[in-house]
Amino acid sequence: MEILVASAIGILTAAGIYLVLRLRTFPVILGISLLTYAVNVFLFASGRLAVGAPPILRDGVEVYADPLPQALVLTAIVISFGMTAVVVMIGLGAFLGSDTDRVDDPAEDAS
Amino acid sequence: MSLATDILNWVLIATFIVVAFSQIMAMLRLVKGPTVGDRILALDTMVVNALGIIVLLGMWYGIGIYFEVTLLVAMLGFVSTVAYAKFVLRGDVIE
Amino acid sequence: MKSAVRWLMPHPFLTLILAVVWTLLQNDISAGMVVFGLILGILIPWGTAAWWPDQPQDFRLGKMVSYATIVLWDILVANVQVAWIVLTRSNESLRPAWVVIPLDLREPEAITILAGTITLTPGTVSADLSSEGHSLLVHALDCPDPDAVRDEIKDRYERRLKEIFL
Amino acid sequence: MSHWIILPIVLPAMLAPFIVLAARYHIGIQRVFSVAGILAQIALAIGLAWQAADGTVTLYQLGDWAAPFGIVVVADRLSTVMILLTSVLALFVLLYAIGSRWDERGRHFHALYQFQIMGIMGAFLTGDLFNLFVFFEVLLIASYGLMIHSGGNERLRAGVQYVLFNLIGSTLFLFALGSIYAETGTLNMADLANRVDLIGEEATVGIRVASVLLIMVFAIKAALVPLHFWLPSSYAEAPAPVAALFAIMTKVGAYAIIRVYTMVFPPELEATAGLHGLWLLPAALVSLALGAIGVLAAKKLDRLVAFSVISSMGMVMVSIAMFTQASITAALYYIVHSTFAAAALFLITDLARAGRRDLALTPQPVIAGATRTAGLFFIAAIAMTGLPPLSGFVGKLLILDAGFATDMATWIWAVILISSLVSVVGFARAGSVVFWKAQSIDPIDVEEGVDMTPPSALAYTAVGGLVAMLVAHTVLAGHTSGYADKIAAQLFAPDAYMSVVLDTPGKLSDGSYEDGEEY
Amino acid sequence: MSLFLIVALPFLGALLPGLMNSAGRAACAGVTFVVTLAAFVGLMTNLPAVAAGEVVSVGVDWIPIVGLNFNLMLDGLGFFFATLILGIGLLIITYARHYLAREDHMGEFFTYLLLFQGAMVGIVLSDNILLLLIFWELTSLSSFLLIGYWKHLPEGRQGARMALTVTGMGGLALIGGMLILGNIAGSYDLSVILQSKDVIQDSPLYLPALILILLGCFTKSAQFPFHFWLPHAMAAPTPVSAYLHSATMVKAGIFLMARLWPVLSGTPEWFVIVTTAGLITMCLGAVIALFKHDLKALLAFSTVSHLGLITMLLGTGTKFGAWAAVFHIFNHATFKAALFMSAGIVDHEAKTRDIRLLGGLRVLMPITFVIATLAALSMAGIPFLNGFLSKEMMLEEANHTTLFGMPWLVPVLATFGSLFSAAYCFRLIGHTFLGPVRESYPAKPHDPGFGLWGPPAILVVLVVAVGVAPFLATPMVQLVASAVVGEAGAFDDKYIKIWHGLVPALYMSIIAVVGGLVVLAMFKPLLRAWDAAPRPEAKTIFEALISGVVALAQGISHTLHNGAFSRYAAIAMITFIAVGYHAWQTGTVGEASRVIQEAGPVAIAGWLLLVAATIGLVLMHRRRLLALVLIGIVGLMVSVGFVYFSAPDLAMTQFTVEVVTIILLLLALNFLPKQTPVESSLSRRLRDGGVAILGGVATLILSYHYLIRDAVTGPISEFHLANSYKGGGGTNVVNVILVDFRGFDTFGEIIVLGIAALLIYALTETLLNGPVRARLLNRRPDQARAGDVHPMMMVVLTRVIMPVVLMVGFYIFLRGHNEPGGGFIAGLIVSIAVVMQYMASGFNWASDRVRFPYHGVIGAGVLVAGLTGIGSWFVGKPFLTSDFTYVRIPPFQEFELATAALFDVGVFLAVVGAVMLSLESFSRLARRAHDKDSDHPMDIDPSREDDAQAVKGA
Amino acid sequence: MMWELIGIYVAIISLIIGAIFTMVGAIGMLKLDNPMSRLHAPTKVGTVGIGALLLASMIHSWVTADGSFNELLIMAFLFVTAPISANFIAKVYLHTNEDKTLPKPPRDDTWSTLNVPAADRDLIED
Ligand code: NA
Ligand code: NA
Repeated sequence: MEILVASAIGILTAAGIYLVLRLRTFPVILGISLLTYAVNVFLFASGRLAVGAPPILRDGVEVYADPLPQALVLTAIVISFGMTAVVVMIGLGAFLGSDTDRVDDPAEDAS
Repeated sequence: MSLATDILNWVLIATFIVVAFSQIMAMLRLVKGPTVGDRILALDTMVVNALGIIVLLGMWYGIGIYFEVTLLVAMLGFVSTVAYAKFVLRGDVIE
Repeated sequence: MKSAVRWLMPHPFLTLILAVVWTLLQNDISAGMVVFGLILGILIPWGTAAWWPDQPQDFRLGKMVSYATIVLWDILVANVQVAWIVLTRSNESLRPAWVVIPLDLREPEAITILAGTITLTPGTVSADLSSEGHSLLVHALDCPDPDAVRDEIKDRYERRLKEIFL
Repeated sequence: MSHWIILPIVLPAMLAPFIVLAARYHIGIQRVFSVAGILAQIALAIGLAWQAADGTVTLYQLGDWAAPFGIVVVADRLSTVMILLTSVLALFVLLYAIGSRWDERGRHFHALYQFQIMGIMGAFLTGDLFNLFVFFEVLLIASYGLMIHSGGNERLRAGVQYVLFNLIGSTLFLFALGSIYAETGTLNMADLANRVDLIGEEATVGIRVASVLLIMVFAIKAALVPLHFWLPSSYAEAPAPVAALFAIMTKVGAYAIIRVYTMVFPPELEATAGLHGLWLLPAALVSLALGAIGVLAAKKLDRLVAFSVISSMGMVMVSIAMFTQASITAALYYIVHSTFAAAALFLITDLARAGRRDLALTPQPVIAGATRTAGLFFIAAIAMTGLPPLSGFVGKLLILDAGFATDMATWIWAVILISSLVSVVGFARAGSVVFWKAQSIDPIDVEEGVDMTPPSALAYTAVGGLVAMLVAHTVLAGHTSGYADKIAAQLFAPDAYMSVVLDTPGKLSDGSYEDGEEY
Repeated sequence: MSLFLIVALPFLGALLPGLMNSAGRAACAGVTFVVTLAAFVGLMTNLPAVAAGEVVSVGVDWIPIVGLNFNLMLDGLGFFFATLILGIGLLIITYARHYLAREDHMGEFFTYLLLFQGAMVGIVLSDNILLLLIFWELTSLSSFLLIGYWKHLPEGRQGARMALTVTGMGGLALIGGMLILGNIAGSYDLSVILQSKDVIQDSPLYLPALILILLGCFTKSAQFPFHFWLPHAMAAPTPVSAYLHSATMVKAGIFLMARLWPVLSGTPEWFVIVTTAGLITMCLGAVIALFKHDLKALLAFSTVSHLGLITMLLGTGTKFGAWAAVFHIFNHATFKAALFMSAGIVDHEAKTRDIRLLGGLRVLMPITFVIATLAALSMAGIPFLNGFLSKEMMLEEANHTTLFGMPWLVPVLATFGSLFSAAYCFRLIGHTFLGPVRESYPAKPHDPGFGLWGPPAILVVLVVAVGVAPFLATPMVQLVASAVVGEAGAFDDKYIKIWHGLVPALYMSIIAVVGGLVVLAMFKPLLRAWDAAPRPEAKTIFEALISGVVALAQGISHTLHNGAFSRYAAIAMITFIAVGYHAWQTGTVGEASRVIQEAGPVAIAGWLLLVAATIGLVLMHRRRLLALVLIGIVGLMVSVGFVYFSAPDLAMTQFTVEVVTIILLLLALNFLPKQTPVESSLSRRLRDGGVAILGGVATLILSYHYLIRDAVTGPISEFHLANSYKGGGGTNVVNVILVDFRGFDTFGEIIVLGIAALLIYALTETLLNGPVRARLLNRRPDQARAGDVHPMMMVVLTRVIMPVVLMVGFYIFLRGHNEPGGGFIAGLIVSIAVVMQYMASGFNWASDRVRFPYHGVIGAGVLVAGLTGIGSWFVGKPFLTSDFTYVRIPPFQEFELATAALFDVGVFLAVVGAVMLSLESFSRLARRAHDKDSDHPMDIDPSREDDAQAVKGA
Repeated sequence: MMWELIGIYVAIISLIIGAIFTMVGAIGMLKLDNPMSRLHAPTKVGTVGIGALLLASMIHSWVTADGSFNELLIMAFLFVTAPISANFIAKVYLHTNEDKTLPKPPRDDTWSTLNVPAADRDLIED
């Protein structure tokens, strides 16, 4: 099981990095989203894996999944949602102003 | 009773496998397309199947608390299907 | 008095549905929960009334129940049929076809229920309305005779719906 | 229960939504509340700094939960000085934003400003690593809003890169936090410091990787080469007051490194031995050099200033990377200096924009008041490049002196001194073109659409205030550097801090709650 | 007068002329003069003490931790220099008052001049070498301002920059040298350092310190090879040249060599470096000076030459050398300042300084002629003028000096230098003042008023007085030289006299003077040879060097910072991986401590789907809609994974966030291109792929590493599990952590969301009020849009479903503390319910019926959460302390009332407000692009016809 | 005991039905060659398939624990939304494909999806 999760993190990360290195805003944002998934799962996994043991207290149940990483990931998901919305909006604003959604700045050399 | 429970467990596992297999087939359709409609359809199906998997997990672990998740998946899957479709139809999802 | 009730409960049927939903959600039929569900059932429609501006359509609840029973039965049968088609028939032997259903119904709610029914039942999917809403476009999975399908739909469902929605 | 410590965070957090709610359409009211809020911040910061001055470490347990189970904020010498620095900077920058009417050129400037302050304050005060992440995000997202304030194509394009780069940084932060929690099972810094001691030498990779991931997160903030690429365009394109406020943001990274790598992963910790020696100091030296090269190479005044920020952060990082008490002292002194110097330069750059088509380093007509601007630029440039008599020089002396005893002394000295020279040449070239050569241009050649209104008195006052801070930091250098030394002393004896954080009882630990049902 | 005040007066006084510019030229000059005079008089009050051999010192701690203290001392050397600085300063101020033109900004000039003066006085009075450094650099800065005073002149700006660059470089070297010196001696106080000769000279760091300090001195005093900046600084107004380049700034380097002479000199290193540099400078400067046609340039190179002479004398390391050096410093200051001022007068009157255009001025400007001639002859080393005396001493010293084992080398070169020195002096007199009067001067010259010729005249009086009566200077030289060598009264004061007998120095002097005349006689052919000879032009070299450095800097900086985010990101990723790898590879890997769990078929299928969707996304990312569908699948599978691994709250959050994100992305994609073009080369993609795979492998290994091991000790969440119910009143531990244990994180989190929404709103406003607006209005869809915008079936369904979804949201909210759910998820659900309505009936129709402004909802949310936290203050508890109780109101069951729930209400409101404000903002962009909006919730509604007919019928 | 046993067997049967129908939906979606035909399979069969699984879950919960009606709610939700989803996907099909076999509506001009706004008519690709 562990290797499945670890490799999923690895594959999400690799895909995320590849897309982040693209030249247009849209795929880069998708790449960031994939990286976000990867890191959320990674952070989640820092509490180790537990199947069928949600941290909802029940009488007579002793074993629970680690709730803390779950809370942290929840916070991280929310924050990255806000960030994604913002970067989409700024990217859109840049596109509407200049008619290109390239990430790289062509005018830099001139400045 | 224990026989019945055993059978139930076996059937549960078999159902898991079937639903998982259905997911993979839906995924194939999603990748294959060829029309946008097919892809949205495949996504819709996968959401519903995922819901099935969660229901099965709830049965397997005997924990009722996955209900909220299931309910949410049912609601939101619909919304996202409509959103994708509206995008293809109109470009603007909210207009 | 009636207008006060209308003001309080713009959509009584919705209130009922919400109360039922609340009970199903709570998984518990205690007095407190039902009362709470009713309170929500009144508050929520009241809060969302602006988005349902039309006066609600009167309908016959009894006929609605019998309609629902028929549809449920049709769904069960239809699904077995469709399953059979999917599993046994080859693509070549299928005869998909478009069926046009001229509508006598006028009310959006009624038309929606009809369209939904068609989608949930045997080998048919409602695909579109005509541009003024006078016809319904239906796709049939295996349909040697579109006219027959049309007549059956009109007879089996639309007629009943017309009786439900006066 | 004293709630003063939490106020620097809660006050702007409440003020900002209040501004959004109540004063959304009235810029005047927004300004009044915003300035009042910052003044209150200064008062709070002075009080807290006073309280911490004798070495007292004050703890505040959010939700009454004892560390490490709940989140704590901690006020010691370092954190209180940082919030004082932030609030003083914030006041002058805010006055400038009002005086230059930048705040009117888009929506929600003041709310975002307050949120930005909140994020920075939180980052300085928190004692919990994940909470630090949250405050990083607060300050970042507010900075995104401020950075693109008033829009414009170049600004938005730079904004996209700025946000994307920081998103990568945030992702890395979470990887680091995940690693730390996986390895140690805690998030509280003091608790973490205890737990890393438990790690045996037979299994160190986990904590080593966690440690470097974390320092790289902070290095991004601190614009350490090669993680600095986000800085030049975003600082150059940001509205001037925003860029000026950002002067403190790079310091958040420096602060975090100082905090974490003196307490949690101190140089003498065996598990993480030899991790940073290889690259941290060289990277800092390269930052210093590359920043200076950028200053010399810049073709626009705002980019020049942005590169000087990289260079000054290089100085800070060189000093931090030595990790001795003397070097941290020097770093702290320099942090205060470079914050004011960079902020002043960004604002002066904006003053220089008046009457100009752009900030390209070409002679363009100058308008009334340009002599004043030129004078301010000269002073700020002296400060930034570390020429006497201003605090930049004092800071440089402190750093050079601290570097004397290290193995890398030759490198440190050579790079610092040569970079200074390169910066001086760069600033002299730029200043002489923008302020001197411009005088050979006939003002009749002014192009259409160029705003000829001279900056307002309030704008000059704000800049003057920042310059006055630099002067004060120089004249009182004996006191400020002496206090920096005390801060460093406290940092290098973290046991007191740790015991305050970890030994203070909270809810449930003092028996105030009855035993409930068992679960 | 206190030394503090002497140093402070010029600085404080500097404010005055700048502020009183409008009071007029005379007032500016007057106040400057008074300030300088005050300082001068103050200095003189210390004369008795200094003359008595005392060292006056004062001090105050400034920056003790680095040893930088404001310590001043006044001994003979300092007194001598301070007198020169202030005394000549007084003359220069008088001269400048008359020299500067009406349009020159007088106040600014005198401000800079006083700053400079203060800095110079500071240098010579500093008892702390770090303090000295500060004043040292201040002279560079203030001279930068003075040289660039005429900002409109390109030569002024270039000269200023060159001076700043060269002296700045030296200053930085000096910083290094001084710090080393201080560290060797254990103190930065001169009084300590001057006692530490042996420690310093035995230190292995002596040589680096020496080289760095000499770099500082040589650049400042224009010694070869740093001599080239000085002539270009002549672009400054002449009073500046006269002040800086005769008496003051260029002497700072000399001063410092003299100041540190006791501890640095006497070693072979010192001797070789300093003497050689001095000799070369002396000869080179003299030769170049001869061929300069600009009077000021000639004087500038003569200054270079004489500074070389003094340097050479200090380099010999003998007491006699030091003595001669001191004497020549004084003499040079007097005649050179007089010469500069004379040159200024010529320039001022004749409007040219080109010697070739001059000649015959003897008749037109007799006073100036006398002054200049006396000063020039003194410089040439003619007896009965002070220059002769010190030059004799120099030649004498040269005779005793053996460099590189060649005893003849120094005397020959010294004579050579003197010869050319005499030559250019004669040329100056001959070609400027003698000869026939011309008709062609740019302006008709005549002697100026006393204001201009008075100051040089006073100096020439000194020149002659000392030249005729050398004993007048003896006490001064005695005093100063003692201070330099650090021993009182060690000199044979009889040496300062005109006639020493027929010593070799006399012959050398005669050779020099006669040779000078011969050279001048051969000037024309020599000039032709000079002009024909290829020689490096220092300015060209310097400028080429600087522009080369700038080009290199631009090459580096612009190549690195080329604006390519993709490369920035790649560099960052590679850095993360490399540094992480280094950390890993230098550490030790412990044993795995956890049992690896079996993976069932469902897990494997889920993994397959996730991987397939991810890889599919990478392969097909160019088709953007498809990419969005695929990322939806990735999100779905991650959510299912969270369910599988016991995290229902996470699954719900992930799933709802996913839907909202996709709607946002779809809203944005509406405007963006629907395809991503192929732009990067195959090799580039391979490179990116390589980086990606490295990163993937790194995270795989790292996460697997942690997954199969336990933390070093039990995680803190054990406490949360144990106390969630007892202390937080909830059984959903995740929720209790979010709203209670770590409620502060959540507080920050909702603020992030709120800011995101405000930002999006603000940017939308900005876009809609800017040039983008017209673009949006004229925008055309990139494909035909389908009819039926608001389909009937959707509208009808929404009417029923939306209330149900709202109720579900309410339910999820209420249960959140004990079961999966909570304010955040509920907020998202409610938002999605409203979005459904938006999608069904359109933005306008739906939002017209929304009762709350979303801004307000966000603000209220944050305020509610914050006020809940603040509420605990009133019971004396910290921010966000929760409390809960169980109540029972019939007919309801017992339920829990927790303050955490109120906090959760804040979370809920903030989330609803933020999500809705963001969506609304996105939609507004599109709304502007559209033509009209419907009054009806649905487009097609046959029942409307009935109504219409009914209306018609009625 | 008896009821529990019956309950378990009913749950088993429901599971089997659910599995079969889920499978059929997936097969149909893969196998059928016409996009409109493919729409039939999952929207209906899939719904019933998952419906059966939900039923099994509900019965199971009554047998093994306190029992719940929650599943009914989810089932209702799926049944109500499935036709709308199908309708939208059909509209997507009509909009993105030109179907020659499509009949004209008898009383109105065209089908609502094909009723492209006048401004966009020139964008229709042939
Ligand atoms: Na939360
Ligand atoms: Na559906």
